Amino acid sequence: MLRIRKLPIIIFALFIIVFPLVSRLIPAIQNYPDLMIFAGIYSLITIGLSLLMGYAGQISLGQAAFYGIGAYVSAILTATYGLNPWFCMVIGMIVAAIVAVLVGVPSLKLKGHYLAMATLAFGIIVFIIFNEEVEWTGGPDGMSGIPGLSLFGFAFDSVEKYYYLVWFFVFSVFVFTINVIQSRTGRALRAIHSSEAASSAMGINVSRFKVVVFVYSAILASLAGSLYAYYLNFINPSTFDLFFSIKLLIMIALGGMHDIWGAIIGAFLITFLSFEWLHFFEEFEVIVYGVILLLVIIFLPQGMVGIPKILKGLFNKKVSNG
Amino acid sequence: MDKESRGKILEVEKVSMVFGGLMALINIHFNAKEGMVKAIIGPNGAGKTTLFNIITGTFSPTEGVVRFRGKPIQKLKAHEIAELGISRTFQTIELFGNMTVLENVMVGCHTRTRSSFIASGLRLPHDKHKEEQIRAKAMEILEFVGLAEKFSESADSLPLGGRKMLEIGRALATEPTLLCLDEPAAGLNETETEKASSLINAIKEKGITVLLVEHDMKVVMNISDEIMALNYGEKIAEGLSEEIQNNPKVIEAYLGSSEEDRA
Amino acid sequence: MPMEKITFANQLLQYLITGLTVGSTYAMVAIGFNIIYNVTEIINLAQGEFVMLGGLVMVFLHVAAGLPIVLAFPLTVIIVTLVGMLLDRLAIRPIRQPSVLTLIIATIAASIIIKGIAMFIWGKDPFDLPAFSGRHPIHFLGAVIQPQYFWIIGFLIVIVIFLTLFFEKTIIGKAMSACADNPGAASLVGINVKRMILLSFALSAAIGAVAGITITPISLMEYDRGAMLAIKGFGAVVLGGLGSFPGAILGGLILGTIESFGAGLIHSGYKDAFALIVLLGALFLRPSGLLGSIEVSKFKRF
Amino acid sequence: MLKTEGLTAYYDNIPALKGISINVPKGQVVTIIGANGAGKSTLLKAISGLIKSLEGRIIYKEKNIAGLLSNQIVGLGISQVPEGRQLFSHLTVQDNINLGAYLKFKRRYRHEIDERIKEVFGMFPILEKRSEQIAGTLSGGEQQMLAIARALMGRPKLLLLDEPSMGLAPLIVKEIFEVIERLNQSGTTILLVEQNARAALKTADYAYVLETGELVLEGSAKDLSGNIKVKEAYLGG
Amino acid sequence: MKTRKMAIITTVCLFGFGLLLTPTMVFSENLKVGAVFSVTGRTSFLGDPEKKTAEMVAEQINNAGGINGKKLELIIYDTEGDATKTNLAVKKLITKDKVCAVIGPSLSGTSMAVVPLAEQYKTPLISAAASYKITWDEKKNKSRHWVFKTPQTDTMAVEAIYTHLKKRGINKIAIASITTGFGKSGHGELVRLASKYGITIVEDESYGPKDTDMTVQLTKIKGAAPGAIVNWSVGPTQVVILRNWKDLGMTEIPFYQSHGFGSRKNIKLAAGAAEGVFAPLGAVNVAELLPASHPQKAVTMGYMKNYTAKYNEPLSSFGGHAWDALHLVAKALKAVGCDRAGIRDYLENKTAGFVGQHGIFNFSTNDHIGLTFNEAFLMVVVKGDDWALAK
Repeated sequence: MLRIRKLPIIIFALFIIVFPLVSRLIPAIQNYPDLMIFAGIYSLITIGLSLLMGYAGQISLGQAAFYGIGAYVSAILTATYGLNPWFCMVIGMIVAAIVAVLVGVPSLKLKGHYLAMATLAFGIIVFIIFNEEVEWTGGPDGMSGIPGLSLFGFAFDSVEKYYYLVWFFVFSVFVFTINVIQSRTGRALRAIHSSEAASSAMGINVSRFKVVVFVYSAILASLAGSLYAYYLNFINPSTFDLFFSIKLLIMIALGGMHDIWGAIIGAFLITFLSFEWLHFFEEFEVIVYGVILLLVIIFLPQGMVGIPKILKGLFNKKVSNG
Repeated sequence: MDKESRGKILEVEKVSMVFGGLMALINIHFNAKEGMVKAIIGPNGAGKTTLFNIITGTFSPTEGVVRFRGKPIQKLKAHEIAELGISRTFQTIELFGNMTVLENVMVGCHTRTRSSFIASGLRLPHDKHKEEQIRAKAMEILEFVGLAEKFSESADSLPLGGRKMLEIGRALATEPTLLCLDEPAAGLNETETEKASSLINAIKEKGITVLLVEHDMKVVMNISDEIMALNYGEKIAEGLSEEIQNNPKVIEAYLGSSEEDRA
Repeated sequence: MPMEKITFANQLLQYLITGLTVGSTYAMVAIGFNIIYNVTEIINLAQGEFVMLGGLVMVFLHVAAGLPIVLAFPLTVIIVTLVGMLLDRLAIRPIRQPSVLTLIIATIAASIIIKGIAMFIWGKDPFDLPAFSGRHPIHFLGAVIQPQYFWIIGFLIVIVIFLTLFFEKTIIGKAMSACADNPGAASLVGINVKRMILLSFALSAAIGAVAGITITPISLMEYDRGAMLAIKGFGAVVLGGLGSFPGAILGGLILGTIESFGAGLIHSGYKDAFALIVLLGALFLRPSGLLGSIEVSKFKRF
Repeated sequence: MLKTEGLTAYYDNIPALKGISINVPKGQVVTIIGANGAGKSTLLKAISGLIKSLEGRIIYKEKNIAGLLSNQIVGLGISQVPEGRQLFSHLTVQDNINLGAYLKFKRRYRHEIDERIKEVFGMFPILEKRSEQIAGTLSGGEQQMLAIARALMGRPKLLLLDEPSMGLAPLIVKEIFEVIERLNQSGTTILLVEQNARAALKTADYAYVLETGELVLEGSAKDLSGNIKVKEAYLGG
Repeated sequence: MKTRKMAIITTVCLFGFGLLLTPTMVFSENLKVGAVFSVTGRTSFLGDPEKKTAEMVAEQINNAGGINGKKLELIIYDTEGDATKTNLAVKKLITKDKVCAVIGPSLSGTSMAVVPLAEQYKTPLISAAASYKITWDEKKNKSRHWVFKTPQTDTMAVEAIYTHLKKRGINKIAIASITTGFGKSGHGELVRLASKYGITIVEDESYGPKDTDMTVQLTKIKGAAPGAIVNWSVGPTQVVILRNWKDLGMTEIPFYQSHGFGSRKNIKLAAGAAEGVFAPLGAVNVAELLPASHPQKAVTMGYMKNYTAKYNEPLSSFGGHAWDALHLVAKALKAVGCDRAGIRDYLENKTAGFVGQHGIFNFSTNDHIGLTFNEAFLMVVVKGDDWALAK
């Protein structure tokens, strides 16, 4: 039974609050809050994706497109038309939601590899548009001059301030999503994953629920895209390409897809691995990355969230044997 | 509701179904009266499950009309039909294996509750209260089908008999007025079969109409009020249980000649 | 200007020829996907890496080491086949709880590793291979064709005939299909499922190598070409219907032709988008691909 | 012909069979009855090599076959008709039947295979009519027949049948049991797991009763049909 | 079972190891210079020679006794051409590694992603990418205070080509360009400057970076019968399009490549198809063709010899950008030490006449590019599988 366990969530919240303060004291990790901002932005996307893939069982290889839609809507409306960034963020989410409905309604009727290909194609098409519509998007060179965020005169203009802003969003979305999972909606999603025939016999409108989750994941990705654009003050299409969609998939698999915690752990690990830790291996970085991925898939099929269970298993076995 | 429809909860009129040139059902015509147990028998491949799939909205019939309480439903989707009050079990048990026993039944309560995505995400007090009600109702149903003690086990871990009972419980949670049971006794041994029979009787006593597909003639004879026999997609007989049992066509197609051989 | 003027009809013919020839390279990759899919229901996203390896190993053996083509060709195929078998042994077989996602990720991981190693061996520059029968283009009604394309199409036809016969007529081919269908039952009739999967990886790696060897003289080859080829091939295989060999060819040729006409008649920057939009449209109308059987797809897991 | 000695089998480290010793003499029909989840199917799977974590021995023709792979065990002449038929549902009926003789094909006994196909079609004429149809589209009874036909293609000396009558119409059940009897008469040894205890005991020579992974009773089929305990538990009084 | 357990433990340990693997801070007197290049990934053809060159230059400086007795410490991060990664790397260089100045990134896109950082953290940045927008703030209509760049801009290359076309009396051209940043930005300049030179663009085509055939685009161009074709791309496509050009029998139409064609490898890969093709190249690509009197002769020849000796591969024009950038920084460091504001001022005011690989630099308050097209580019033509100066 999925009951909320409050303790880990409280520890999680405390960790978020304390982390920048601690890292400031240790020179070796003083740039970590900066990395954590990206981990947080990715977490927003992976939480939605985890709900879509791990719970509702629908694969999406086009999530980077929604991330990009959020970023570009925010960037164009602020940098070109000078609108309020918060307002643009909301518009970005609305646009992403509309696109998700248009794409999701026909696509989510497809299954397995066909759905994977359809979402992949959607992602590539959106990427091509970002790349080709030079007048709007600046093409491959990207758009600069995107403003930062501020609220009632308080500007989120330092790494730490932005860190708290991003993780405030992540934490809220996380709690919201956990609530959804434990509600009627969450049960319906898991039911669909298990058997579509039985779900519709229980009165669940299968196609509607799939679209709803798809839209939710698109909105979260769009939010993440806006936060990204306002933080970097610059965006270009290659951030939102197919390989990023695949990277998101890897985050989910690495963290563990049947658990929302896995989404955050996966985003965190991939961010740190690809932006910081693997730097040590220089030219071998790619190979090491691939090997780690393969080892995790083989030995931790449940992802990182499966480790406690495996450890428990090892421990129990020892006890029963000894 | 016109006069003719009165008391008939389900009317199937001239229903035919064609799969890629293959006639799975040919001009089927029958109805079920409120509160009765109606059994459908026939050899494998006779079209029984196809008929169930049409009634519960998995397929739309190629031709014909299905009326539930006088309202045509043959064009509706499965989840809409479930909402109207028709529920079913599956021949090849379709439980939500990744969920607990209790959760399976709670999913069954889906149609009879409402909650928006946003409300449940924000965990509004109203929503929280509803969850408690659903839980209580689901436990009640588990009590009824005799699985209350196993509420926290995963559905997949139950033995076959338990899974069959759970499927019935889950179907009951949708508060149906018509329940379609597809081979509830298949794979059960005789004691378990007897339990299943008495459960179906108890369901009937609650006033729920039951449509039953079953091969075990003992079960069929024990609990059904009326029987319809199908063969190669056609209705070959319909009537009270005793009549059907002695119908030569049914014996030839389905039961086999010798009474004693029946298992 | 002394150069002869090109008519619109000539142009259209050239678009068609180019589309078909480019499409045939997609079809080659698509066929590789299908072999593994038919045995395991996995889409092996490292398929593009086999093609890349085929090209680069051939360059190494033929150009750098100076082996004659008749020797270098089979040797390349053998080497890439061994890589394919290693991929199965090291990345696919050890997975205990296979699901679509874990398998997709495993093949992605494998492709990352293969690409990394290729970069390490060959560096980041593109390489060229001499065309099998020279580079003098053949003129045909005002359009031109590279002689190398006849090699590609020739190999494509031979491979398809071979594979269709193999899967339709031989018991080993049937046994391979049976593994995809129901591995448990397959082992109950005495089929060594693991060996069949190994065989499928070997076969599709070999075909990938042939594809790489034949396209390199036209398009050059470098270490990171694999991903793009894999995506195009995946598109072709899905458009044609997973598991169907005629479908793979049809899908590849259609994608190639749409790209070519899209670029020629509408807008070359959006040519990939046109192809993908047609692909999406086709999927929405026929969810199991053009030649994929809806009846059969009901019994498939993925 | 087949003996198990102290056979214990695990599912996820949980024992599903606990020290089972049975004996299947040549030319007989032996049946295993018991409630759902008692471990009947597990026993068959253990014998045919589908379950890997085993303790104890499985002696077939004086050789321990425990731990061999399922495809090797088929080669020794043990075929299983698995529960739920497990056909190659997207291949044709003919392909399913051909694959039943997969090992023979490999050894190029073309002639023998043709003969066998004729025999099998003789036994199940309906399959010959449907030979080009996709197996998944057959009716339940036809699928069960195809599953048996496929297993017979390997000319097994020992046939393991798992719930052959499950979900079948009375007339078909009767037919299936007739087939079992016929097979036995033609010299095939049969180990039968059946929910339908009444029919199973009628056909079998010897029977074992399994409860939660342990043997609780054994005896000749006749004795057991008369046993009060069995009557109460499995024959519905 | 045991190996599996071991492997699980190893996997877990690997992650733990990663966590601990934080570079230890060593307090040093070295002069630190940060560098960010796209060493791997799809644009590695830029970053790879840049990294190799920068490493070589740093080694040479240190072997010659360093800068004022201090060692030049070069900290290089790979960006993989990714804006996010570049942003993180530059922030790390500035705040954690505390470098005196940053050179790179390799791409216009990634450069734009870190320009705000240089301004915000007041650190001199010398980009190795082409776009003029990197140093020029279009909104404020002035040069960005902290940002410089060494490569020629696309504008210069386009001007060089257009000037050459004018000289030959060609005024109808067709454009083909790759859909990456390099191609798009060149394409933009080709279109923008055409009217200024009285040139009409009769056909405008593009293709993807992994395309294997451009026959269709060329066929369309053939139909439009232009006086010349200008192609803007890098990587294998610029070779494939040449082959298609030859196959289609279009050699009558002169073919101009961008300055991205600057490696002899490309001529070799074209397998004969490059004969007669024009390209605007920096002095660095054609060092041996330069007359002895050419001011850049000495530095370009030196660089070419050292590079080919050290790495055993032909020079590409991109490495030269890093050469120029690092030498400029080294010069500034020698004069003012590790003082970020001092370095910036020195670069802007005191480096006039610096002889680099890609020209003679003259930075000023409102020109952080420091080059003009006349000296930045020479028009060369492929003759007998080698470069020759075009007339």
